[in-house]
Amino acid sequence: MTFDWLLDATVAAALPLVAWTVARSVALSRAIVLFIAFGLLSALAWTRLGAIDVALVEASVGAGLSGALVMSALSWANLDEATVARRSVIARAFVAAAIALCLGAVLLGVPDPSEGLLGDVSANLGDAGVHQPITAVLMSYRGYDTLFELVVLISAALTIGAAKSARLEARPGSDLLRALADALLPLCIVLSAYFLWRGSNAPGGAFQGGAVLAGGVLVSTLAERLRRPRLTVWWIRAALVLGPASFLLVGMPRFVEGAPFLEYGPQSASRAIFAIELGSLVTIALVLASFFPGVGPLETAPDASSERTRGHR
Amino acid sequence: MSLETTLPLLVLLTSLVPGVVIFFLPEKRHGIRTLLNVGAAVAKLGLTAVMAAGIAAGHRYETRFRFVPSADLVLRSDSWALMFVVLSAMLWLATTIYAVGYLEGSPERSRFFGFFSLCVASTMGIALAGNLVTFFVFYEMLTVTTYPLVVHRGTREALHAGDVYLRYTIAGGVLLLAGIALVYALAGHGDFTEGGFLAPLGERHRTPLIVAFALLVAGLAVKAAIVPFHRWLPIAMVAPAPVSALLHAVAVVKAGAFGITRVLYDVFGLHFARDLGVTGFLAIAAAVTIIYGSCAALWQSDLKRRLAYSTVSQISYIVLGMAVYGALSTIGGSVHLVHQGLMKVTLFFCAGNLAEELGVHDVHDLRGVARRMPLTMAAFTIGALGMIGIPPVAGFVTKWYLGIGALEAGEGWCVVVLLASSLLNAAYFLPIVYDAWFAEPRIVFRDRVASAEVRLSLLLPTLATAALSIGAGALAGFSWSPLGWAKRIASQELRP
Amino acid sequence: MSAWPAWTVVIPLVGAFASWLVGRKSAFVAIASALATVGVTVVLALEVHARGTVLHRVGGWGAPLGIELRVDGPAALLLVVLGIVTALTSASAVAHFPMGRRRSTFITLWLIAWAGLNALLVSADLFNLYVALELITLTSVGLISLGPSRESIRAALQYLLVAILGSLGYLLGVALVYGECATLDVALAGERLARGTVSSAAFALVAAGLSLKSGLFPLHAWLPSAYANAPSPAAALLSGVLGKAAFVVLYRITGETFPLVLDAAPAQIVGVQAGAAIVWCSLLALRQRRLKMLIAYSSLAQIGYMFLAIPIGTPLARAGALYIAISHAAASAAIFTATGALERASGNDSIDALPGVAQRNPLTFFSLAIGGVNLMGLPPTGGFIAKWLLVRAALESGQWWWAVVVLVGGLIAAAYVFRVLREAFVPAVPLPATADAPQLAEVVSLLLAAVSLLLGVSPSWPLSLAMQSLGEGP
Amino acid sequence: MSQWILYAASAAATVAIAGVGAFVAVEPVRRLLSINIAYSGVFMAFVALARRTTSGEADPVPHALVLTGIVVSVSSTALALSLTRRLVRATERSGRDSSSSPDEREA
Repeated sequence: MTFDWLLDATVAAALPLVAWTVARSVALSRAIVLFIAFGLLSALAWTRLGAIDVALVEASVGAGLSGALVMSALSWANLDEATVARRSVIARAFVAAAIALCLGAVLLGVPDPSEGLLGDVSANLGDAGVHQPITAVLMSYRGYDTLFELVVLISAALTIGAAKSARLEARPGSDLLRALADALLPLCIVLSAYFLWRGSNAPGGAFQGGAVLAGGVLVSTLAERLRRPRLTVWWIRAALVLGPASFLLVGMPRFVEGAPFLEYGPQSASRAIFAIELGSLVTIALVLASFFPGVGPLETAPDASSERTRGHR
Repeated sequence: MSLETTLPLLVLLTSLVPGVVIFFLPEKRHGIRTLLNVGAAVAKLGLTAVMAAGIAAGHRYETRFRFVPSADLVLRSDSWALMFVVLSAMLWLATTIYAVGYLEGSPERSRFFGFFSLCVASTMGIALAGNLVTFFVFYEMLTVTTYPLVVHRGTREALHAGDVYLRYTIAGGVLLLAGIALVYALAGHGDFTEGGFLAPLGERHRTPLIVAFALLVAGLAVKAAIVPFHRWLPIAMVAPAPVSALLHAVAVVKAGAFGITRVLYDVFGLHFARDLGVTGFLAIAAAVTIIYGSCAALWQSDLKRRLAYSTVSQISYIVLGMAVYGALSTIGGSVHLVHQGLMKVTLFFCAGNLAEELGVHDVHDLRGVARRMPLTMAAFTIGALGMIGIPPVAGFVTKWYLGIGALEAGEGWCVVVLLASSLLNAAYFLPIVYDAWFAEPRIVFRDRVASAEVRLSLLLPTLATAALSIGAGALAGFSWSPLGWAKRIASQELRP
Repeated sequence: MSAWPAWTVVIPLVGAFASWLVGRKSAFVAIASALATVGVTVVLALEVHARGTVLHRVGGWGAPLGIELRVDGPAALLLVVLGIVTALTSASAVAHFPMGRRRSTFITLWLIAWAGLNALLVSADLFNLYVALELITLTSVGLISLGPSRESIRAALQYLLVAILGSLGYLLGVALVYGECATLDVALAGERLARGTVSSAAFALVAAGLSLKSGLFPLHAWLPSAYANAPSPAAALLSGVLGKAAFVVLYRITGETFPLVLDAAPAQIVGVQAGAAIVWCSLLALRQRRLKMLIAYSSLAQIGYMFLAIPIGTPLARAGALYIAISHAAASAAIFTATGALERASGNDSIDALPGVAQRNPLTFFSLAIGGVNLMGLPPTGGFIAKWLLVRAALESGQWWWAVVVLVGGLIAAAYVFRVLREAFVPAVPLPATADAPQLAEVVSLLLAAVSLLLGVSPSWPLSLAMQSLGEGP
Repeated sequence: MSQWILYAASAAATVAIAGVGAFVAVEPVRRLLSINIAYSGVFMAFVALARRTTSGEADPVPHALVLTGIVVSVSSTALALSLTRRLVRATERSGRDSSSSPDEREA
């Protein structure tokens, strides 16, 4: 018990400290590494709080993907600009402390204990079509939110893709990477399928699966084992919107008949949710992969650099 | 959809619709534009005649739309509205014909006539407004639609005049809006009621009511050009003559004076306003304006500026008449609404004729001009005599009623003001008239090109309004004359 | 339970995907889905007008477990008017973007943004509102980044960073509300929230986040460059429609979730911010040399008018704020579309360059003028109705100083609007015959100006919707 | 002291520090880092609040909200980085040849 408490206290204290160091680091590279460390630390905190799903997504998407994205910024960010205002440290610390105190006081002023919506969630699990409460919330009770979340992803991808994607500056393309990719992609596919299947009764689901798949796609594209898909191909575009489209397609027949929007029906609920998760997984994987410059499927024109590297090889 | 409910709207639409249509007409379609303008003006005159006959026969006309909470958009014709409407309709016809001639060959006429019509439509709305909100809607529309007319020429001077005009009128509009909102907040409505509707609130809300009165009257005083809000009027003189005529005789300054009338009689009620102790201030402001305007006019050598200061002074006759308690001065004030319009429009037409035909702007250049343009100067003489108050021109009737009204109310000082103003009027008008007829020309006038002394489209409206100025005075005894109508109004408003 | 609220979201979303799949020839899909969406919103508004608040339980769960869509009178009014403005504005995009990738990206983003907006308007769930807000933010950023210059990208980035910072505050407030009352439903939370520290703090966080997102004084400096550097159709959409999203959320939750907090200090702080925004941003507008910057600052001042509903707090004030939102939507979209058209004709949007171009394109300038009159709050535009309601509400609630602020704001607005309008009367060297504004944009801006006029001339139907949830409707 | 209180306090401190950092930061990437950390703090608050149950089983709704929130914030992070990158490249390009307008080629 004391060990648990000590661990919790350490993690809880470390988080704001790391946050402070990130803000205070002079070198951007250092700030970025600390940022990734923060992500992993918070994943740890979430496992401690019993939020395994969240920890998984944070580790893969939050710390992992965001971290990688920010890391890639190091290759082009203008490091000279990275300045930290030195003078106002004390003032900032003071302001931050004041805000932290107020926020903390308010946060701790909420009623304790409180069941939240735990009871409602469990009571309706039978109708939801899945046994895992979080998947039930994500796909059934609040599936509407998830639909929009996918649309958010897609619109980000759309805007990123609207600018002609530039080539990645340093392209490894080594044999080692290709070998790694060959081994990794099937593994990722299997792993993501596993996450997806597991999601209905244990932590896991489309997001974790999608993140893993995105990683596989990413490595393979980098290693040029996977052709860069073009947006001019209609089925690539279709695959990108498969997630929200499957929400709409699955939800539509009963909605047209007069049932509420996104009501799947008690019999077909679990099948419907699985179909939606499958579609979402494709969308998530493609979109997440597309976030990386020069990798994603949002290349519209043949890129001069790929010819160059191929020739080099 | 009977005539009772649509007639006020039709009166409004006869200038609103042509205004909008004209904007979309190509610049070169002179024929259609003129036809539309004159046709609409004639149609409006016809409709107002129908309305006048109907009201004389005891009908009530009212158009009502749902608008904002506790304030409908109401257009209705009571006696006062009718007086203003008939005046505007008549002068619109005259001014339109005049403007068609005056602006012949100048650019941007679609824009000019479009805004001209909208301006008249706004005036109609002001006249027919049945509550404060409706009044304000059209009052502000008037501000916006007259601006393009003031800056029409686009010169640096015109743009400056436009800026000054806006600064005053928009600020005035803001004060007015504040006052109106205050009235609604206090009373819950703002429907014009004969004898006013605020009196029951007098006990509890004395101070807010005085504030509301001050805001309302200050806002309206800007357009009525009461000192110290008068400065825009002489500067706005740079506009083309028909615009000045419209601004001075019917639209803008009248809107202000008419608004003050409405506030005094139909919102506060003259009796209650006197109890609040606010009419005295208004009367003093009006008196100061009368004297100030007349004095300032003496020093102007530009004819239009002299006329402008004369307007400043004359409009306050209306306000003075309204502010002094008693039926006779109410009659004097309201009849001057019409009389001043007729006389001043005549004078501005004459100034326009002189400028257009001879290029003369300075009063000193007018010596001997009557030989070259006798009809124009005859009209000018009629207008000038009327302004001084010499019978049988209409101005005399006004001054007579104002004078005996002041005596009746025991406000003898007003008579002194009126006499002093008349002397000053004489001092700045008579020399012009005398020199024009009897002095030797100082400059060489251009030769006559057409058969008449000036284009007929300019001359005929001038003569017509001059004739009306005499008619209104000479035939004042009839019940359908402006005076007769004003008596009718006074008997309704000041019913014991 | 009615299906229409869900349809208002589904149709533009399906349209967005369809146009995305169709690719280059997406204009037809766009027109079809725009017409269908406007049609559905009108049907929905009629239903709300006839029967009162319309409810849809997504997934059939209902609050507090699921998400409810509830459309009351104000939401229905916003759905219709903002929908019409959105549809019209996007039509001018066809004139602005040549056929190609930018156009199809614009169309897809625009339809997604519309879906997000409708989702925001119909949603009665605090977290769903957050997701919808973020959807609108991301699509707005996408629309800005379609602009022509590096400045557009800089503006888009700045917009994004500030907007997500604002969402952060909102989300933290939502966390507090959920922690306090274990529900995310706006009305249910309102019933369970007691007056106290937690509810005040939650309101303060939510209000701070949303006012940051709206660009309320003093954190407004980031917004004008976004409006000024976005492509004109996007600028019209942003300042007219999408920029109001955060305010709409605040409007809804102050009514339903935080009615108790309204007379407390946070509401008065918002009021001071709003008043300062009206005066200060109007003054800044007066100083601009570029037309688009001027309108951008004036939009910020108009945001201030809307936020005045919070300190005044009466039903009349709320109706007035709503009316500002819809009339300004039409007016600023008209102005931005007209400006875009004039800019096309003259090559830049400097106020000094206006004289020549205004005389060549009188109708475009005419719609600009009507939009300007709306900004001043003068009749016969919707701006006057809104100003009247606000001034009257301020006086009736005894807080006359807000009335003074509104009126002073109107005065400054008149100063900067006429600074632009007077240029049309300055005689100028005639421009070459090619300097005509695109006709489509001209028509669109006229139609938008007509919407603003219509709102000013016939306000009774919109007002009856606006005041419906407040028990003053039919 | 129960576990959720520890983490809630930690969340408050994180949000405050990172929020101030985000406000003060000048450079976009740094601001982005701070904003991301602040979001993590908010998510932490949600997850901590979910832990107040008596049974020991956490309330799943905040967890689901956080999952959604993470994905949304990754989207905006990616978008922000992409924009920053375009900006840096455009600046470099216009630095190289000031004659051509930066993004013309993208049109």
